[in-house]
Amino acid sequence: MATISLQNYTLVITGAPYSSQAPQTALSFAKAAIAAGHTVDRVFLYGEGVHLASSLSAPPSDEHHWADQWSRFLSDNAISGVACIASALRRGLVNDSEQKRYELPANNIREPFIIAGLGEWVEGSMTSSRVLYFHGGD
Amino acid sequence: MATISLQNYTLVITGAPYSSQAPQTALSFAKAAIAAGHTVDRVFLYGEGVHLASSLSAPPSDEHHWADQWSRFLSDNAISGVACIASALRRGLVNDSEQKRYELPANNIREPFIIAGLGEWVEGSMTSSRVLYFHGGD
Amino acid sequence: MTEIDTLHILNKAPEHPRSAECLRAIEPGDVLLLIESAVLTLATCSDLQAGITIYALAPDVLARGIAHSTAEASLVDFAAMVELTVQAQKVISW
Amino acid sequence: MTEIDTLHILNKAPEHPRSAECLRAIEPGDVLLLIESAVLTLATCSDLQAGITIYALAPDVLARGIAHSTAEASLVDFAAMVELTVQAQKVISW
Amino acid sequence: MGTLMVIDQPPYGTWAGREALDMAFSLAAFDQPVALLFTGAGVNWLRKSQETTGIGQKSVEKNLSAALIFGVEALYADATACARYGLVPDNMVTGVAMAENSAEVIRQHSHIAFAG
Amino acid sequence: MGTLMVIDQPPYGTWAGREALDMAFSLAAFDQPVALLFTGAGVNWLRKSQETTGIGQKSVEKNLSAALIFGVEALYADATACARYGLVPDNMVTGVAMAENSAEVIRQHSHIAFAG
Repeated sequence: MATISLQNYTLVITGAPYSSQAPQTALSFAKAAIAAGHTVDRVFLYGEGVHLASSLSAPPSDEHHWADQWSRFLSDNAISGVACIASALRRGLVNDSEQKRYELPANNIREPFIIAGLGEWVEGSMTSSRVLYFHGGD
Repeated sequence: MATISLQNYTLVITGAPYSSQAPQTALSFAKAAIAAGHTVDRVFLYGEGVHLASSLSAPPSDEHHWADQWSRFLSDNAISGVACIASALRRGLVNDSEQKRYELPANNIREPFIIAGLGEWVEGSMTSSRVLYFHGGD
Repeated sequence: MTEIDTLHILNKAPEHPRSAECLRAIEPGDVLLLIESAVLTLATCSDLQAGITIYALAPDVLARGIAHSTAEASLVDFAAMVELTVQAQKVISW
Repeated sequence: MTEIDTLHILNKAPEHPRSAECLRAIEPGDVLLLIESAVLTLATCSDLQAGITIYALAPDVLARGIAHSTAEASLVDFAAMVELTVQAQKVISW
Repeated sequence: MGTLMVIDQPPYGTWAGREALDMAFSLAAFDQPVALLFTGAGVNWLRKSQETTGIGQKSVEKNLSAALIFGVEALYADATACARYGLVPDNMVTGVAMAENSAEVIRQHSHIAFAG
Repeated sequence: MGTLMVIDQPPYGTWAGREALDMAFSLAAFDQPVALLFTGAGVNWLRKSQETTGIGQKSVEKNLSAALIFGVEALYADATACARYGLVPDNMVTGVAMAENSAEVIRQHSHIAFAG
């Protein structure tokens, strides 16, 4: 075994669950990184990836529930999960305060995901030792 | 001018707004079809297309609001808009009764869209004189 | 417009594998309508075979700034797109 | 594992234009990791140049039923994928 | 005649093929004529021995093997795409008809729908 | 050095390129070094005279023309892709650098991000 180099990761997910494999690949990667002693600083959802933060996803009971599995993983490991606000608002993902601001009938962000700007991604690019992207497949 | 042949259309949209052009192309097509005297029997949202039925989409004020424009067009012309239930539930689009059934915190289907099964598409294939698909671009 | 056997509606950029599949499937008597990213096919010069009837959706051509590269195609509006779907025996959305 | 210049992570099927771009960009000292639909590249026989170090994510290979066609690549699990990203100076997700 | 669902997207990495299968089964359930054509990377749906536990998705291999039983009229596979991916009858689900010319299969159906 | 955003998807038909531009402008706004590389069908973002009213989307032509002013370090265009699409300096937004070898541009940057 060589000397152990511990990394801290920012993971960016741009593919949606039930359209791409990105959320499931990223989750398996994140679990393996934590298991090896590395740190995941932050998971940033961008573009289609924001759908992973939906509190209303209800897949059939014999399929994996990626939003639920991701949110439990984030909570269990105290990892910040951020959906890009510009991507999210266009695509119908809103939190309580955006619901009020735009006078929408509901909100649908699953805890512990939050909504924030691209500055969170910029900070990840500046401070994490590794930034990895998980894109859609088409 | 040749003899006028009036058609009745089922339009199937499989591309999401703010990811593909499918909803905007389909809307311009539907308006032109109505203007020419044809009938649109039904608009069926499938796959990624179900996001067009979201009541929570809030694009910037200087961009088109495709979900709002589509729902007004459907209401004004008394056209049935149906989001496939299997596609919708996975992707976090639910109505009041699905919210109760799956004990979800909210519902987010924009009127007049409804949620129903693939049988609506099958019926369209059987009864409309033209079935047109509007897919995503990637 | 005369009657059309199959109207092929293509919305994919030339790089998309479905674009080549579509162009291969066109037969005499068919018509090709380019919409969305597929109008970029007109800017490549080389991807379109001679002898097929080609239309392109004008709003999509204008959006891509390629109105000067459309000699191979007739530009149509949405009203004409509707009429093409009426005239066609069969419509395939690629 | 020794140090890697650039780790190229490819998740696109061989038909996707980004697949060819990725394969063209690989240099000596780089490593290619095939994940998701990109593992199908191993089943095509012809798309991969000789002389590059190739890994493929085992769960994706098994899902596609192509475990018998992977002579060109070493199968890895997610723990090894993490280790590859640690060893690499730079990671590109195509 | 009838509907042809065309699947040209690879398995598991995108959802479009899976949802196109649902469309085909739905037509069959309503006794409507329907066939499937696999082409491009989509032919990989037809490979035997898909073990999907590790990626957390259900395999569609059983559904495809049962397609003819459930009323799908034919499973066509584009011969060129199969050759490209090393697919031969021995390593494919049973009941697949090789199509030397998929454009011809498309011409034989009155209603064509692609997977997304 | 710095970040290279790579845009290989065509304009307007998908949203990925537009959102990649937002990422680049965001890095620039935080004074982080960033450049853009357009390749494949993505080079069509760089064409002059995009009139998008008819498709109900905002043109990005002005944003691209202003990219260098707002702190984006360079706009690279893959020369092969430009040739394929008939793009020459005369019909492109100003300030674009032709890249004869985009792999080389990619090697010169430490952080690479694709448009979706």
